[in-house]
Amino acid sequence: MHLSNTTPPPGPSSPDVPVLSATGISKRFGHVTALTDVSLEVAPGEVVALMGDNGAGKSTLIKILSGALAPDSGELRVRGEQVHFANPSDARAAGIETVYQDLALADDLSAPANLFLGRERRKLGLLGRLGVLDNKRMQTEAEDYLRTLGARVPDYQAPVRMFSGGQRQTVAIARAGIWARELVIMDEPTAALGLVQTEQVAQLIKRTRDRGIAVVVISHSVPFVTDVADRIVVLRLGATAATLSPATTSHDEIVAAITGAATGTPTDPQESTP
Amino acid sequence: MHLSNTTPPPGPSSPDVPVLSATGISKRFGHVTALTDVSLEVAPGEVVALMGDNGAGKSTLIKILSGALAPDSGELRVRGEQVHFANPSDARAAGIETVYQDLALADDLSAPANLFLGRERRKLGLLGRLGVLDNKRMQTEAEDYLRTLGARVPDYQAPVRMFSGGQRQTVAIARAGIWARELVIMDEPTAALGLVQTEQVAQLIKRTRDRGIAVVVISHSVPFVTDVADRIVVLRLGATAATLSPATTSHDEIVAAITGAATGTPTDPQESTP
Amino acid sequence: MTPHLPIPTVGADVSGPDTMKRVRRAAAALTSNWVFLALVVLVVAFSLQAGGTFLNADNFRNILFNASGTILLAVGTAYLIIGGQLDLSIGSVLVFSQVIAAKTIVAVSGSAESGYPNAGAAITLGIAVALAVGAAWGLLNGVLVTRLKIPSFIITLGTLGMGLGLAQVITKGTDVTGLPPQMVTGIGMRQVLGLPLPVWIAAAVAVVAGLVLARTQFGRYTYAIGSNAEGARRSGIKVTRHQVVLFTMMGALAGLAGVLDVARYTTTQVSGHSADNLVAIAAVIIGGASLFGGRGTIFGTAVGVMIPAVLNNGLVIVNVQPFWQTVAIGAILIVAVAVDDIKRRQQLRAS
Amino acid sequence: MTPHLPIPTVGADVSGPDTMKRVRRAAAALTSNWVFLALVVLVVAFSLQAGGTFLNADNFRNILFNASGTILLAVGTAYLIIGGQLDLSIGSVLVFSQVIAAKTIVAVSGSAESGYPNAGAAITLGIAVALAVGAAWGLLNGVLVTRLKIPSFIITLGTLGMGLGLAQVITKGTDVTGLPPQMVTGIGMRQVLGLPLPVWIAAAVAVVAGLVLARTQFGRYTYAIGSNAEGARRSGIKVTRHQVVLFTMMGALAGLAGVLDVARYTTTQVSGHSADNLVAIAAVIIGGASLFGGRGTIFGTAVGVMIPAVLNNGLVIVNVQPFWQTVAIGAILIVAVAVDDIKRRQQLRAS
Amino acid sequence: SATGGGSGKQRTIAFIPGCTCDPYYSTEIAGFKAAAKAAGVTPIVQGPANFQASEQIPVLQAVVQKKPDAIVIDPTDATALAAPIAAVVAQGVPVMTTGNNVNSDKIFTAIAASSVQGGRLGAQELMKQKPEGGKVVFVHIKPGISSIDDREKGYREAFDGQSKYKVLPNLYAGNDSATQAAGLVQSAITANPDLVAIFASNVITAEGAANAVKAAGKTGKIAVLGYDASPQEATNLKNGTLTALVSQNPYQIGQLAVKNALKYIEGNRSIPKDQPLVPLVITKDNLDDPASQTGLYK
Ligand SMILES: Nc1ncnc2c1ncn2[C@@H]1O[C@H](COP(=O)(O)OP(=O)(O)OP(=O)(O)O)[C@@H](O)[C@H]1O
Ligand SMILES: Nc1ncnc2c1ncn2[C@@H]1O[C@H](COP(=O)(O)OP(=O)(O)OP(=O)(O)O)[C@@H](O)[C@H]1O
Ligand SMILES: [Mg+2]
Ligand SMILES: [Mg+2]
Repeated sequence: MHLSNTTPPPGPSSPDVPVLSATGISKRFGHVTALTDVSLEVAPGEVVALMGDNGAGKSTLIKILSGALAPDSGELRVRGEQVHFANPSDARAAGIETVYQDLALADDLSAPANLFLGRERRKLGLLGRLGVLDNKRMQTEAEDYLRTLGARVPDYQAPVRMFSGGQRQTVAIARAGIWARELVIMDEPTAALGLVQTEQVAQLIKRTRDRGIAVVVISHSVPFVTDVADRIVVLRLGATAATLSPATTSHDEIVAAITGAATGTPTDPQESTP
Repeated sequence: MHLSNTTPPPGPSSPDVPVLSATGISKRFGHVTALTDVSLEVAPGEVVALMGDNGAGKSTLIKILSGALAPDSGELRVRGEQVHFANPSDARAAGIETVYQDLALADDLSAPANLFLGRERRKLGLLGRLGVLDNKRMQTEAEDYLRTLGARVPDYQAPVRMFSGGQRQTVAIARAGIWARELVIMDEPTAALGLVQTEQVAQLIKRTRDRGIAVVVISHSVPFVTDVADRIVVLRLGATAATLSPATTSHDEIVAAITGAATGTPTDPQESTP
Repeated sequence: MTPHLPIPTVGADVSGPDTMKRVRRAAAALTSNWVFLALVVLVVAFSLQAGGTFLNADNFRNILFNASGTILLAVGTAYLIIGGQLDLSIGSVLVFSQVIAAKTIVAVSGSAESGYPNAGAAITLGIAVALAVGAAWGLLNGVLVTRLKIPSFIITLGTLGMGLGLAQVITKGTDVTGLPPQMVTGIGMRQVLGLPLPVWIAAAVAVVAGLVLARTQFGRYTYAIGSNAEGARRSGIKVTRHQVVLFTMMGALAGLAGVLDVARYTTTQVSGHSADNLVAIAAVIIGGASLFGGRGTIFGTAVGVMIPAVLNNGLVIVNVQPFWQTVAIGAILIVAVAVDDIKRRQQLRAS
Repeated sequence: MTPHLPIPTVGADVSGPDTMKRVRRAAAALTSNWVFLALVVLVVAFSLQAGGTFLNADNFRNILFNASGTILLAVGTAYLIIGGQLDLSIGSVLVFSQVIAAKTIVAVSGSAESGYPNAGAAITLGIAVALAVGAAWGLLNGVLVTRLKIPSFIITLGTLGMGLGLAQVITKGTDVTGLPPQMVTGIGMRQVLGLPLPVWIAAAVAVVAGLVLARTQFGRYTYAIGSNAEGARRSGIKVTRHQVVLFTMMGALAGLAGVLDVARYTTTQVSGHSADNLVAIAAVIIGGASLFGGRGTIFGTAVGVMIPAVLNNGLVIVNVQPFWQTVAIGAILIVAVAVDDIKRRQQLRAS
Repeated sequence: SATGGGSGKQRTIAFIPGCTCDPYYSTEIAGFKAAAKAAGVTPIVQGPANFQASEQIPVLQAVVQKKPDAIVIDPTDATALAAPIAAVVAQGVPVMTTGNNVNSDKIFTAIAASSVQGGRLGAQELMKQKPEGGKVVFVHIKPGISSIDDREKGYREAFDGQSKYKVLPNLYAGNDSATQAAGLVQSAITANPDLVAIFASNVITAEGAANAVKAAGKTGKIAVLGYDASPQEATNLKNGTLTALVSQNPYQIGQLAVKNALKYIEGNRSIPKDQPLVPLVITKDNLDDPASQTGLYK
């Protein structure tokens, strides 16, 4: 029902099949159970917010969705087809891009080099076929793109090691935004960001959704989530605790669902299947 | 005037002399000017929030206050006496504890070892004088303390490398809270925290203030700042842009001061001197 | 821990349409590269002291000739170190490859009495064998490091012993001799445009390796992996495969250095390469790389090879007492790197 | 990159009131320490193969005696590596210290004809000199590393050359001999409770160093600095001073090893010891330390010293061909560390 | 199998070379094994990988555990090996040395081609080849290797008082790599155009020196002596890049070691303590002599 609130996604995707669906995911680390039988579905052009306390298993879940971790059990489907992500490349090949909480930037490389890491632009002709990079073009494109994000990058030639936390975060988000075709997953993208940059990330998420690309975003900020999300999934102690619609749920109800203070408020979990 | 809102600080400090005052601080990194002529005063038992966009210079300022960086120019006074912090130990000796944005935890050590790093408890008697540690006591004390913080630490013997971002953050904050006598400085302490933990940090800040210890806290979250701060100092492009009282300033006015959208709203900067 | 070369950051745009600008920029980079300047100062100082005795084409040719083998090893080591790995086994791989290559050549080239009738084919085959055998050892190193997930320091310390021991088993501890003299005249000491062929080969390898590292996707991935292997993996880079390739390259280069050595001396040198690993690593680090990966250049590495090479030569020529030479080389090493670092920090502050 | 020893995390509470529990816990730690088990397996295998020829007190005494010098060097290296540093100069520092100590002893002990009347005083003085000279070199290393802020790899590569060169200058390249035989009987080969004195000294150093590292503030700071030097600095730890102390300790231990060597052989060994650095680093890494600092133990280091020592002895006794011994040592090294790592990961998964 | 002596008991003799890293030792080992086979003796050959006392002593101690009837050792250090050898003899295993000496009277015999004498003979050969005089240089590896130090000693004694010759400071190829030796020799040639003779003190420095002379285009103009007589040195002698070799006759020494050890085991106590052999100087002229041919290493 909350899907009806969003504009119908453009692009090639059929709106009825979920972009990604995860069913019955469980994961243990040694004696720590991080996830127990968690399911999640994301429709095309839908923005799903993942909330939950520290250690609830959010990062673990999205690492599984993005191929960085293998689940102990459970099933993943992309556009209805069952998939096994052996590594993040598989997920990327399926059009899924991820911004990890522990940023996956190469500290010694510049911002453009990081933006294009793994998908470098090469020169035209023979040189390009030999693997020669077109650094000029990458830098220009990176500048253009980061400008549209409103990001201030102090130096396009300096290694990102020199950047502030926020600046590094911007680079990581920009990278996912450029490359996603089906789904962008973001683990606390705004944790280190200022108000302006947070607003810009919200805009980016909305623009991404409008391009028909789905978004899964983890955040601890209720105002931010209420602003961007079509649906809120709350994890508690490694299990799905509630699925909420921001349009029909109050701030306090959301907080209650996360903290587990009240159990009456969350909407019916069955609703999570659109 | 905003100080009158707080309870008069207990403890030995005279309430008229600022705990810490910084005047005319400037700092450049190569060709990047991080701070220009910034001044800041913190009264005993006062909670000052430092806000500002990414790259505004907040972290640089508090690194100077805590002795981790030397300013290019400007003056620091602790309780009215001019000081030169050659390194963080000097600041710690003056009763100032800091939670850095790039967490300063030793990844290979356990949570108790990190909590007591640099101030280990030793055994009694000769063994202690030989430097032998009382790990048992440190662990017990750490457990007690972290419990009062409401922190869930998965394993008191595991290296903190294994912890989630929020868990690591909790350890860093707890460390500062234990040791501060005059002032605690926190750089975005709640960035990685869930709602429950954020509320606990707010409680910790208030309890710290009630013990007569001043707090300088950096945050991008307006609700959090409004909740805990007696005064908000806004940095923009390395300079003080405004000093605001959360009690008399609306959410939107604060946002405007940070983003520089409107220039009429901030209260008179002179007000920053109490 | 800081890079010594103010070469632009990896990923920065260094190409430009204006050639003059590029030349000027290159000159600026060179003159602000203090390890390189240290090398220049050494050359000038020896020239002033010894005049034409030091400063002559013959002498420079000799210095380059004797450095050529180390260049090959240091180039491979630079890639590995930048990619976050170490290879201690290079000396053993060199010896093993040269033993197999030499045995092959001796077997194929025909009898000495008849003037080694098949020398040409045998030498070509020998070079191919050396490259292949070296690459195979490198592949083994790479596979062990990436599969067993134990530090390359341990793996290559293990293969160091295995390679050397097997080479001794094969040769029963003596060197392989009886190689055709055509190896020396045709390759080992063949003069091409005034320089020995091994110098050209080392120069070509260094230039290609330098361009590949600075300009291509392969080089970019090397830096990325050394900088943050997990991040590179998440970016879709095939980290394991890349690391295996780096080790294999290293092995092939050691094989090449080994067969060029045979072509120069017409004998293997089973016991003469135990210090090769440290010499190569030192060159890379002097040249500004970080032992922790992610930083370094081939140009810097070449400078790092040449500084000890010039010192070894110049100190003999200006007749410094032998034992003091050892002292001087150690001291100059520290001074060169220290000056580079201090100047770099000053520049950073002043800019 | 992972530690091999399931010794509890640094900072964990390891003391307990119940002695039985502690013993049981120690036994559990040992049996789940696979590098240690590899050592046990080696001993058992050689005993089965060679019987009393290998398994006898004399032989074990010799193995320990021959390993005692390496233990001293490896203990110092372990502290440095855990603290995030490397020292390549240890062999040179050892040689330099032993040369100065030997010269002192020869000068003071009196003439050979009169039976070295002042031997006792001379030997005491010589040991003090060796410790002081070694410590001075270590201090120099530490000061250079912390002041110049260039990697310890480069600094100690430089002082390696300087120390060795100066030792050669002083001795004019010949070994110092003519030491009083009292050195051998009184120290170098003196038997105390059935073991040579140097073994007791090495054991005492290892035990004290192990306890200090695991139990005291000094040890805690070593781990903290190797784990995150900037974090340690911000926690008020005097990082620079601590690092200088670590290098000085290393130097003093090298000096001690040097003078014990002299006491055993009654001669210096100017030409030896060039591989000491690699041998010591290897022992520390085999014992589970990370080359990147923050992890490692003295117990592991001792096991890392003993594995090659036992192999060197056992392979001779079971009469493996010398060249195959080199191969076997390399291979067993990899297997021992690999098994340790694989088992540890399995345990982690199963627990 | 054949028995080694009248007792009918199978004898075991161990040989411990200075290292297993050198053609000199592999030739001596070959001689030792050949003689052992001929005499029906079980040979044990164990040696350290590097030429170092601290590596050789553990090997000696391990070999003793096997209780051989006698041990033949080529000591890496005259002083350092004295006490360990004495300890072995005290355990009842007789020991003799070949090659280098040891400062101990506990050994029953020492068979050696004196390094000091070899250095002297080599230097005299260089003087013979360059009677007009000039500068000469000695290529060392690194100080403290007693055999090479002894060769240098003989070399200096020979040139002492010969005013026609100027002895340059030594060159030290510290890593024992041929290329390092070549670079140093080339530098010396560059610095001293009037260099007339080079004394290369072992197999690897001889390879480097020969190559340097060739690269400098001075083949035939500079007399180059290579210590030892490895196959490659012999080749270089033939092609003129080396002009003389000093052979220590290791194959013969290996054979003599077996003979002497057997004699001692069987109770012969009249073996002389010292059995010096004269090192053999080989040049192109006498290369085809049978003596020279047996002196070449295998
Ligand atoms: N590699 C790992 N090894 C062991 N335990 C792990 C590992 N990764 C995560 N955990 C544990 O699994 C649980 C879930 O962690 P996860 O990072 O998914 O939480 P999260 O919801 O993302 O928390 P946060 O809000 O703090 O980021 C935590 O208890 C954590 O300690
Ligand atoms: N060590 C450094 N070297 C060079 N530039 C630096 C350094 N530290 C900070 N800067 C620059 O100084 C400016 C201020 O940085 P600072 O970290 O103080 O910002 P901030 O307000 O804390 O930002 P954020 O909210 O992103 O943490 C930025 O432009 C940053 O790039
Ligand atoms: Mg998380
Ligand atoms: Mg900041």
